[in-house]
Amino acid sequence: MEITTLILLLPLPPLLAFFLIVLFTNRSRLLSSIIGVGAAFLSWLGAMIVFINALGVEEFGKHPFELSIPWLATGSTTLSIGVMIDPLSAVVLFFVGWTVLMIFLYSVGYHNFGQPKGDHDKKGLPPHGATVTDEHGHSHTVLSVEPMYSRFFAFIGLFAFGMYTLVVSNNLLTMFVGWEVMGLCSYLLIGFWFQKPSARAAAIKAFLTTRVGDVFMLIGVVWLYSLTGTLNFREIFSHLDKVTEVTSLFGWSAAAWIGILLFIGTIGKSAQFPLHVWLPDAMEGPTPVSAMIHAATMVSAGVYAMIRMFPLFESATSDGFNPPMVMLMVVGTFTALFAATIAVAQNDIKRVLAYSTISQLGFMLAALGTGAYVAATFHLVTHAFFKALLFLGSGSVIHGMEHGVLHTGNHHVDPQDMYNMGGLRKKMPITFWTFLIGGFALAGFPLVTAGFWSKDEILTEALHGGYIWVFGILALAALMTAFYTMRQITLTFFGEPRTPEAEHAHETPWTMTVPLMVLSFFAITFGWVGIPEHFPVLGGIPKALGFASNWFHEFVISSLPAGGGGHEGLLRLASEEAAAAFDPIPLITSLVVALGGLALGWWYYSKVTKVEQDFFQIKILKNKYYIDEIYNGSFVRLAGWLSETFAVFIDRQIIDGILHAVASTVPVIGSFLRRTIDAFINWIGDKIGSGTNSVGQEAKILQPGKVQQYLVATMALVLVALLFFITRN
Amino acid sequence: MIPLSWYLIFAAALFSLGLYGVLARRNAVALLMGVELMLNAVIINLIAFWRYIGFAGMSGQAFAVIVFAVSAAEVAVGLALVISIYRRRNTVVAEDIDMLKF
Amino acid sequence: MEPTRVLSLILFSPTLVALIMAFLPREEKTLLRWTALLGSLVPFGLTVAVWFGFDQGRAGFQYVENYVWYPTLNATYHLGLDGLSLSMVLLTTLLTPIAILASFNVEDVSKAYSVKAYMILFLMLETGMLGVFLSLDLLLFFVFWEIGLVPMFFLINQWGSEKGEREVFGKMIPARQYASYKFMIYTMAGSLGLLLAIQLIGVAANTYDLTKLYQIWPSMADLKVPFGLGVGTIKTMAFWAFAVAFALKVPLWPFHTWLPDAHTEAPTAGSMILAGVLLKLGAYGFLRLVLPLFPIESQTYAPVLAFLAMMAIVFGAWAAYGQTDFKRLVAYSSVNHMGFVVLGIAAAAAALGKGDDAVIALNGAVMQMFNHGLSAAGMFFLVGVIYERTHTRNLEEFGGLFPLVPVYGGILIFTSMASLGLPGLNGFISEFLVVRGSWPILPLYTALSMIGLFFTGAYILKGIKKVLHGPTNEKWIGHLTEINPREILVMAPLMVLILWIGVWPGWLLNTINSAMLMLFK
Amino acid sequence: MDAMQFVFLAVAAVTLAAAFMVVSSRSLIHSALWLVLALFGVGVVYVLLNAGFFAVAQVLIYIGAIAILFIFAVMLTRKVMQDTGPQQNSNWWYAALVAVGIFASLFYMLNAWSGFNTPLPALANEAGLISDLGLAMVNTYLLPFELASVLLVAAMIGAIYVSYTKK
Repeated sequence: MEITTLILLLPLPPLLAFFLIVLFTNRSRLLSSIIGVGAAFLSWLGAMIVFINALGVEEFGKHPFELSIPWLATGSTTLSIGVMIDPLSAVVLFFVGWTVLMIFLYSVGYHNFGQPKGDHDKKGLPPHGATVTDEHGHSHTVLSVEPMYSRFFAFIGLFAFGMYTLVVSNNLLTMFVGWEVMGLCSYLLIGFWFQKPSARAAAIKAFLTTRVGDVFMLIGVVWLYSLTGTLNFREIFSHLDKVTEVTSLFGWSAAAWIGILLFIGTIGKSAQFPLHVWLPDAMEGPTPVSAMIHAATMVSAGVYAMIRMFPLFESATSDGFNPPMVMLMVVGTFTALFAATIAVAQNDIKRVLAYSTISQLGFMLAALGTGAYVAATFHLVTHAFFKALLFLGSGSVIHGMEHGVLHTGNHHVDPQDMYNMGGLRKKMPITFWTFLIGGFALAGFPLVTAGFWSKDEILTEALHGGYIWVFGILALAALMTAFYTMRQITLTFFGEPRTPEAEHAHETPWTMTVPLMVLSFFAITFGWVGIPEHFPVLGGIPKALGFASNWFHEFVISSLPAGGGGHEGLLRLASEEAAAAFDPIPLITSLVVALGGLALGWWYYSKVTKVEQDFFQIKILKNKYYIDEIYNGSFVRLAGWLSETFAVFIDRQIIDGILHAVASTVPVIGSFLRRTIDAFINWIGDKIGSGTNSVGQEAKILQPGKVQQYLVATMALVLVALLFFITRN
Repeated sequence: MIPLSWYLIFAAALFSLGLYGVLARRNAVALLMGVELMLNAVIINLIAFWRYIGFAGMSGQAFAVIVFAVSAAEVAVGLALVISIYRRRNTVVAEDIDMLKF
Repeated sequence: MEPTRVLSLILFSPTLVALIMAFLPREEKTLLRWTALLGSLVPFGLTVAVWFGFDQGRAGFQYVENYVWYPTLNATYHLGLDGLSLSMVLLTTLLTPIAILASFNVEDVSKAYSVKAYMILFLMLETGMLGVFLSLDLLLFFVFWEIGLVPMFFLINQWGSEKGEREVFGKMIPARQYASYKFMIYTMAGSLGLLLAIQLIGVAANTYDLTKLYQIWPSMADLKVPFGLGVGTIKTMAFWAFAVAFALKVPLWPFHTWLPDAHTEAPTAGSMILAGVLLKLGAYGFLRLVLPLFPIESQTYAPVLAFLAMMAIVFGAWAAYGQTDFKRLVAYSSVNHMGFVVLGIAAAAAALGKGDDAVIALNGAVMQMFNHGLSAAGMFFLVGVIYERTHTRNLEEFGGLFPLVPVYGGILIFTSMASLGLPGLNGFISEFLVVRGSWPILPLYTALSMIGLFFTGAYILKGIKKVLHGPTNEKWIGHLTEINPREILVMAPLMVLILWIGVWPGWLLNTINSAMLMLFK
Repeated sequence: MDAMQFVFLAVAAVTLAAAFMVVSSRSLIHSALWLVLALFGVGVVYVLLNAGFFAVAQVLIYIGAIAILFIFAVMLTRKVMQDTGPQQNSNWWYAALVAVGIFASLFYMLNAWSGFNTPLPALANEAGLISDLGLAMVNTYLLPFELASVLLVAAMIGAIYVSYTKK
């Protein structure tokens, strides 16, 4: 099989699984999960084959795997779509393959496969647990299987299809298709427990908030298409002059505006300020979904799209000013700090991670804004691994806690509140160790974890680019990251159990712990492929072992069409990045913020046992700077007024009012005519009518109704006619 | 040697007798018999003309066949109507069937 | 050589079936329904045959039939197909059997307005609609244009929803009566100008034949002008007469208020055909008559059209979002979606014959016509399905029905997503093409239309939220039954096409594209 | 007066007499029987005119079917129409006048026609007459012939429908 055919087939197994489950196997839990996980496995297998093949190609960036087919007839031209794997998409494919497979496997355990059916479980609500009686006659409550188990696998199958499509696309259009399919899936999955009003609202919020961005992105795509006549990435990048030469509003080039429009799409999808509000609410969905949305797929997709379109951003420079890049940098940097501050004050274990994700995505975008193409990619990949790990780990914790809740039967205890936990390290050792690895990776624990290497690279690049303020803010954000991570770990796993539920928590089944272990492997090792060449001691190890030093950098950078577009900026960037020499300042900063933050967190929260003692329960942070309230008060209410009052008023009162007024003149005219002219005409008509009537009355005697009389008359007439003819001759 | 005139006069006489039957009989069935006589007169005319004038072609006979069919149809429908009226109104007197009067 | 009378056969076979049905007894409802269904499959089969026999590469009209009709007026019975009309004919002949199948549960409302009458009216309606798409003669076009109104009037007036009243002139009248009169009178008012303009053209050019008019009329410089008006003025007036008539039908803001009433009050299948095909007549009129006959005027007034289209998109979406009546919500979505059609047409008008942008916009517009036909028909049907079971359309009275009717829910979400324009389903292709085509030509209006695109998402999700999601409304438990096989059979072809066009639009788009290239390049 | 003329005159006299009885007989059954005789006489006239097919058809269709039909009809409707009452309606007298007048004027008109006394042309080939008719029926006069059959079917259905009583 041609490798391009394989790439083309990559997204299909999950899609097929979706249709199979929806149409045929939705009644069988076993079959559905086998199909779902099997499809994820097939795609994973394909992804790995493609990835390994990609590693074997010399100068892969210049000769990517690509396949195009004509799709849409557009006037005299045709729009082609197709698939492409270049170094960038290869590494993305790598982490997507792994995380997706792990999330699928994890879902089997998370949704309690093999457990009994709950007595009162309803479709559209989380399972409440089932009462079982063991062989000794004791009845107790255990976790019950998710009532919509099969449907879940169908949905995440479609989700995986969306992500694979997005990654393997060679053009913006199919990328947008994957992007939107994921949007739909996130809507369906966040609203998975749709009977909960909060889940329903969160689903709609997610879809609509991202749609704000999508609408702008659509304009960006369309504009790009109309200027270059193609949506194929490589073709766009070789025709960038067509975009940069056009001047638009404010004298900025079209490239700048298109970049900004596309970036607004990413703001929505990757939950950057000010469109970040949907992501924390998206925690209403089941945990594997959160992992899907946050790590493996959706939010990564936004950043991936930005990295993908990087040459376009780069080309937007005019007079030394690059509007979209600056916007990337400002929004990213601000979001990184902004979200980190909120994360500190959250008590819901998943919400902390949600804000952490927003913050980390801000890191990537800021990095991209400073031109650190590889650093952003690197952080994207490592973040995907450790954030998936953390989400799945938190799901495991919640699952363990739910076990405790069922045991005590006290359903008022929120199994997601960290202040209800504590001391879980003994109850759930595997979860603890893997969560610790993920947390340390997120905090950037030096040397060992992947997060350290990628974050360090971002800081280095920021400093090198001369953006001191970016460097400073990001460093502060990194400090807070380490702090709230340690806060989370401490509150959850250390100390003594603060509730009886935590005391009865339980380790989760192997289908959940195995993915945790696999992901923690990558959360550590994946950082090692990107150790900078000039890093003291460690930088030389790969070379000594016979590998390319800083392999990741060399591999990914070749995705950029260096010289291909003939654009100086790119050339400068590529050479500069390669030559980034070692600088101790960022390294020391990373060390300080990571270790300092972790230490601070440990020092402070090992003493805190009650929520009242927590200094960081600051009202404004806890309420997320009241942004939801502001939006509800302004945009949502405005939309409601516009639609429910204004539009309906215009239709019903103004337009229909005019219509009715016009229509009402007709009866007026009509009745006037009826009284005047019609009266006269009627008089004549009546006379004619009555005259006819009286004549008829007289003449009716001629109509006896007897056939033979008629016939006699007829024949008499015939006779007369005959006689007439006779006499005429 | 019979001249054409004989046949024509014969037919005219038959026709007039039939006509009288149609015009004068009270019973609807008898009325239909009169119609039959008239139709027969017509057929005699057609065949006579064919024999004497249009002998080369078959038009006369063809027309006669059509008239046969028409008369058969007429009798069938006519008698059916008579029976039907008889069932509903219990009469076969043509004069009594005068619902169409003013 | 192509068979020459196949178009007449397509056009009149529904009428023939209706004639046959006129002789069937009124009591045999099952027989009547099946006769109508099988009869309406005949034109569909013929259309599919024509589709495969159609030569995309050939310029001009195919399967042409041309006979003299009124020699004194120079009016002809002239039928013909190109890619544009072919796709619309396919849509019509496809939707009619589906709508008839959807109305298998219609019952007699009175002795005169029986199932028999219903089915006959439906078939007559099909002939009317097909006639508009097939005729190549202005007078013939007008005749069929008006014929379509009559059956629809009776369908709404007699089989419309039973509940609801509207206050007019201080009196309360049944809502379906209000809606049917509004529909009829409003459209007739628009047709008046159309008829006058057609007469004017016919008298001036001494022919009603479109193929000839395409050559003569746009460049005609000396008219026998009454009242000493200039040629330009007359042409502008004729242009507006055409445009208003078609805008009413599309419907374009602010002529749209008949639509929510008519759609809401019409019987389910009636709404399906109204939204699916009747609205397309207006857009088709723009494409077939306005753009080719009035290229200069179209270009001059394209911004006005674009403005109105933008208003239709935005206000349609807002108004849809503001509804509490499920069917009204879907009805306003038609205003919203058809706005995109007109936006594409306006963009093409502004840049007619100047490169690919206009052609792409037109492609998008025609695709949108087809796609909206599928998804709106599906949506109306689904609303009908739930209305029939619950006897309410009020969104507040539903809620959490998904666990009760999972299959229905899945189908509803699927169709809603098509309507929302989810990539991978048909709506996206056409919206993308329209936006792609109009952005370089009319950037401001396109950008403002995006507000409407956003609210499209909002109202669709509102519909799903209120019907399927949320806590289950206890009163429907045990009363709400799942969608039945016949209803699934109605939706199946629509859903297959929605997905098929979304994934592989080429089979349809190539035909449209080549037609647009020939017509407007 | 040759033999043929004699035969003709005899037959005509019988036929006309029978026809007269048809329209004047008080008993309808008698009328019907007289009708049979009259029709038979007409059949003989066909023979004289060398139209053998029609003679046969006359016997088969008129006498065999139609006349029998009449007899049935008469029997079915006997109850209300006894032979006792007047069989002619009140204006039979005008009817007679009209009939006689028509006959007279017809006779007068025919007399004025030049071809009135056309002599009998010789028969060219007697054998082919019926087959000629058959060929003409399926060639030249196919359409009228088919129409006649349609008419008969329609009449049959109509007759059944009209006389059918719903239970």
